[in-house]
Amino acid sequence: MRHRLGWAFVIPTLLFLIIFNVFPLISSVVLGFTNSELTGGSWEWVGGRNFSRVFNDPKYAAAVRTTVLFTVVAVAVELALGFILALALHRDFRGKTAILTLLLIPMMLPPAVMGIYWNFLFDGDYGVINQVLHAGGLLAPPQWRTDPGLKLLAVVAVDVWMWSPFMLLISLAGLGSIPKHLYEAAEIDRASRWMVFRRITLPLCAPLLGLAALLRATDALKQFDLVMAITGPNDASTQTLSTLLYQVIFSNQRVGLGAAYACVVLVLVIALAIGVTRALARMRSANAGQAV
Amino acid sequence: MTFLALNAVAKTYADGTIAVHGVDLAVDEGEFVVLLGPSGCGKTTTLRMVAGLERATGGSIQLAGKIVTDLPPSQRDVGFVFQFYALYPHLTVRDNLAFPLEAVGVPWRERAVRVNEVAAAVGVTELLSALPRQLSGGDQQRVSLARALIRRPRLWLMDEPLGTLDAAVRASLGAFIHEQQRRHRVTTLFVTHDQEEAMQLADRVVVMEAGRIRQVGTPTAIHDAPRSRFVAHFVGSPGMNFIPATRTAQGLCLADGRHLMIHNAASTDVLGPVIVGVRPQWLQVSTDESEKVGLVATVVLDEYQGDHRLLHADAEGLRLVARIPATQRHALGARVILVPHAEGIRLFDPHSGAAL
Amino acid sequence: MRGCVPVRERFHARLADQWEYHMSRFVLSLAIIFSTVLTPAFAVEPTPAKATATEPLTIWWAQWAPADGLQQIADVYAKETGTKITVHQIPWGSFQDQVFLNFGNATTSFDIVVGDSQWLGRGATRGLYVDLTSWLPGAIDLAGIKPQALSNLCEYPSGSKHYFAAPCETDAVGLAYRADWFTDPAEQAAFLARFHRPLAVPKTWTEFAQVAEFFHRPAQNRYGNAQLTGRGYDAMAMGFQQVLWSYGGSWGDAATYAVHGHLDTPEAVKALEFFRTLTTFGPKGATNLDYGQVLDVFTNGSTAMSCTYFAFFPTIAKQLGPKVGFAVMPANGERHAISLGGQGFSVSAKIPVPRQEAAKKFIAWFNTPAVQRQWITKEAGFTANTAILASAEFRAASPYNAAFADSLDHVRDFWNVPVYNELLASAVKHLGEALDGADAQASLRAIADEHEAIFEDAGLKK
Amino acid sequence: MRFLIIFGYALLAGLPLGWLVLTSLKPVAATTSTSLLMWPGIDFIPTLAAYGDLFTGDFPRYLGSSVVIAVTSTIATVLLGTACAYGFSRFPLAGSKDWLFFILSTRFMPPLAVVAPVLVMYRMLDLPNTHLGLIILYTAFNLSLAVWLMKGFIDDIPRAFEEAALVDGYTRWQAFWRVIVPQARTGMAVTAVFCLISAWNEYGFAMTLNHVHAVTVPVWFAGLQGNVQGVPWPTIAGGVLVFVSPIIVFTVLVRKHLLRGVTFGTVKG
Repeated sequence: MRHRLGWAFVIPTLLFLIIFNVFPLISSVVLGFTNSELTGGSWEWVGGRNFSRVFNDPKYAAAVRTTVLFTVVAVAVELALGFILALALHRDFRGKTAILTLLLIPMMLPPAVMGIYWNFLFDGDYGVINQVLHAGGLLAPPQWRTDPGLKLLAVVAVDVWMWSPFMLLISLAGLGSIPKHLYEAAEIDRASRWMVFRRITLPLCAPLLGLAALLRATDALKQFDLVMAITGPNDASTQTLSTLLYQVIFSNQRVGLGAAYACVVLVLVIALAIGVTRALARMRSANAGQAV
Repeated sequence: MTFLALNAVAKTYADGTIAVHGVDLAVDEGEFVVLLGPSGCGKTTTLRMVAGLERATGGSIQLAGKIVTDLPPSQRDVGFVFQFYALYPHLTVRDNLAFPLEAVGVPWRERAVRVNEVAAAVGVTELLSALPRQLSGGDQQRVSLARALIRRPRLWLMDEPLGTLDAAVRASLGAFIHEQQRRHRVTTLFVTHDQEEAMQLADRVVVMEAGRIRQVGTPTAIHDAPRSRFVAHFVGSPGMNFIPATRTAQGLCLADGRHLMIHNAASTDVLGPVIVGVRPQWLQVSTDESEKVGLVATVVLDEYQGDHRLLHADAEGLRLVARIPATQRHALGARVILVPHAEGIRLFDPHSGAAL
Repeated sequence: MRGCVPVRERFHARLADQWEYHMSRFVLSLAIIFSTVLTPAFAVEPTPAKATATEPLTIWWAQWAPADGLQQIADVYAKETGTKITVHQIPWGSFQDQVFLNFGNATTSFDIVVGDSQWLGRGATRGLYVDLTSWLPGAIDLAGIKPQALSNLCEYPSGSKHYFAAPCETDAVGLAYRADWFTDPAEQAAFLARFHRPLAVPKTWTEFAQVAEFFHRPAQNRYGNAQLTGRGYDAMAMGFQQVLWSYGGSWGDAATYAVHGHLDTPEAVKALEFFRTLTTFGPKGATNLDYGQVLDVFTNGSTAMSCTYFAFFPTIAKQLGPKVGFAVMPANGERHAISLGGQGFSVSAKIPVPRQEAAKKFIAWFNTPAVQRQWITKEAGFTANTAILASAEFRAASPYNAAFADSLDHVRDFWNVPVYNELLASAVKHLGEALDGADAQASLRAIADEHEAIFEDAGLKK
Repeated sequence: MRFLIIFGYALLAGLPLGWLVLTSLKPVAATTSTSLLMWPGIDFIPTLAAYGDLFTGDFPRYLGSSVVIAVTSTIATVLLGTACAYGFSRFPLAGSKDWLFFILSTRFMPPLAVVAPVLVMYRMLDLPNTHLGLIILYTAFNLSLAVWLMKGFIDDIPRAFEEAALVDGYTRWQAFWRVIVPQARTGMAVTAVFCLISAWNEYGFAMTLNHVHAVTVPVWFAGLQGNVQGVPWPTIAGGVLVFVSPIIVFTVLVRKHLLRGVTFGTVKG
């Protein structure tokens, strides 16, 4: 009786998610075996041809490389920067709340829109970044939007601007959760500041930082908005999995082939998602333990 | 020989609250000194100033002949045992014990040897590979003690190390600390709010109240010769009974005309109002209505304690506690006469509370 | 149960005092939000109308000046016939994606699309465009239309006389140059001293490169030239292919769909290397300039020459006035090839037949000589009408009209097969890599490989 | 040193936002000038023309679409999510852990990986280019966040409150509506803000499913960037400011709960 009532509370949500999440997932697999096109019309079964194309496609391998490179670099820089900022912001001072709130704003902003704006800042000709660099004495400032070595870096830079605050926020929580008396004990034990950092601060923050990195990584693997805004979907040095999917499905109008690509992407994402959900569950139970 | 000297050590916090008002204290080498007092009396702050975890805002601290007032904890050669253990939660017991050695650069091999030594001494050898959260509270405090021991500091500082443990563990661990201290002859400053613990462990007890030292002395002296009403009440369980009286040539006279005590000899002491202090064990309970000396009171509560009883009685608004043999029974509401033993009577000034 | 009493009290207090108050405020604020927001949001949405002759038509085109002109012409039509026509403009960057996304719906949101020439194959073979083969010759005087424009903009396959579009905007790439710099005596003297010939508007690519190099002075914030190199849609392909053809390469054999031997020949490699050299005489970011940016760097006065579509020239002329001159794109010896631009009217096959008929009526009207004469007066309204193009009146009407009329004889186009979009994406991507520094031959070979695979996959390759 | 790091970063991170304000006040020509124009009044004449263009143009319509879609989906998400979180928080449902994992995992789906089948499905249901289409998708997308966040908040509400109500004769359902929902108001507000921001900022689905009607602001901005006749940067800058200002306000409002929001309610800040 009680249980039936409990199910009544959760079933609308579960149904909703099954219809609009699970069903598309399954149909994605089905679509992957067809040659259907964006413009509709007739389609036929093509067996595993789409899938074999995905695996033989150098574009796909390149997109995987770009996506992974982007994710690793962006998350690492964000983590380091966020943690350093958290160390600086950890102690109380006047106006801390205000400045912290200010620092956190970029992560709440719409990436698609801010990407367009950053594109404006990056412009080699009239962009303010290069104007400042030029005024600062750099005669040939870097070409953020056209130099193949810098294009991905430009996307990383905007991602870092947007998401370092996220790492800052989580790092602050990590630092705040370390009991003060551990630092006192270490002081009594004559540990140097470096040893305190290496043996106490870092390892005790590690679980939260790991969680933060995982959460960001799942986001970064989906990177789409910024790349679309800064270089467009069809640039060899910035094509990520998501923009490749866009290219195949919308520009090339090959829905069936795109679905096959999507399936392969999904396998990767689901593997990662499982890791993240596990980590979150661990965090939740660890926190519950602390509360008791 | 004085090993630790506190000279007018004071602490005023940034917000103006004064935690410690100029404390003077001299501790001899190898001595076990307990700082005793109610919470908020400044005893922990004093201890933390000795450790260097808190900066003294006045006075000076001398340790082994050296002024250490402004030195960081790492340069004072002290061991500190925290109330909440302060074990590093992500390190095993072994790594926790090795931590202070690692910090001062003791080579790896020697670390292992010393960790094993100290673990054996403290009795945590089987726990070396465990993480702190897998241990009981008592074991955690044992490890914490071992960690304070391992570097062989010349001064042990303990901040209510037994405060969070349950009674049985508390007693055995208390004895253990005592034994370790005696064996290593480490000078020890120990903070507690539990007067029994203080009596049990201390060579000397320092009673503190409101940021000041009220009395320093051996446990016996503190118990038997309290120098103030505060000390008299705080030490002993339950604390001393206080009865307002007037001292006349005949003895101690109560408001209702009865006497608490009749002098047999002429006294040259100052006469006038006093506060009479009597510990519960020095109060005899009599049902003999003809008794001329003593307070008339009504029994309000009888607490059975196993080997004795604590009889609470009300004498016209004055609540008194007497310790009586377990066999002696009194009905609630019964009229009794509480007769103090002459030997147990202490007199205090009604205004300053100082012993007379 | 001891704890229950205060809890219950609090609970009842909450119920009595706050619950209804908060609930009513919540509902009220919701109502306000929705009433202020829904009104504009839904009011402006066009409502799909029923199929009657006089109901309004919708045309989709890219967002640029010619579309404004078309709207003005359409307003004239509305006055004459009572059929209201709305030209909906979509930014170039997403024009293609939006049109084909919309074609996937059961009914399209537009009746007519002014579709890019490359789209013809897709529109024709996927049943998206109405087949105009039987209607067009009777409705429009085809003999009076420039044959290059007709075959490239209206027929699929080109030259087959199967029509899937009617002429709308005819366009080609042209050369805009800073006349004031070219006529500056000091510049002329310096140029003569350096290259031993007088400074003049380049007629060949070699001359073009010399002039570009000559004017390229980054320290003075002055640059030689701007080419179409954007990666968004087709700019890169349009910019490069004219050099490719002029140097003797090509995208492939239109009969056999062989690409190797056409696109990866030494001539083609030379063309790409030359194209890359041109970008080194360009403004910052010259290796990635989309249509808008090519326009920007020229109109802001920093670049000597810019190669882009005539459709943008009215904007240039307006902003730079007499400082600017216009010419036909350079040739390379005998070879002279210019990228075709422009779009034709195609009727959506996914609208009811009466609406299709109404759409055709407008298209026929638009192509009458009288309307064409109005059309050329609109900003960037370019016609394919041979008589008008040849008239002295047209050639003199603007500083760029003569060059436009002369350019049409040399226009060629990218593939317009159904899989053109994949070919385009592949080409743009690898050409981009080459401009970014990759080996030209490797890039061309990669395109050739991918193009042949795409043809093979599409069943076109013979 | 500390302050150098903090203020150095704040300056670097804040400058783009400052430049945004400046850009919105510039005349169009000044935005593509190749020299550094920094000081209003000296380097350029500040003007509000961009805002004028913005509000006389199509922007209000796109903003309206964004508001309708974000607000409606947020309300739906919070209601569904709260009920679901309550169910999982208070009833020992079979496999509840697995269900919660399933719910969470939907959050990690890349939009572009499911957009093709969604498009196909939507075409069957006639949902492309409608407000409803995006409302449904955003609701589905944000539900996981709502369920996890709300579960954290509801777990914090003592059961005694409902038990008191049940003892007083309320049904479970009434107890939920009249005890839990009011108690969880803060949580619902915080959840709503996160869902709202997420829906407000979304681009992938919005661009591919709604390109004709019900176009949201990010899609419109992206289109402006593809303008071949010069990008109207002051208008974009002004529009961006107008578009992100509610987000900035909300960020300030929920700053205490930000940590909870970004960690799905697992870490309580």
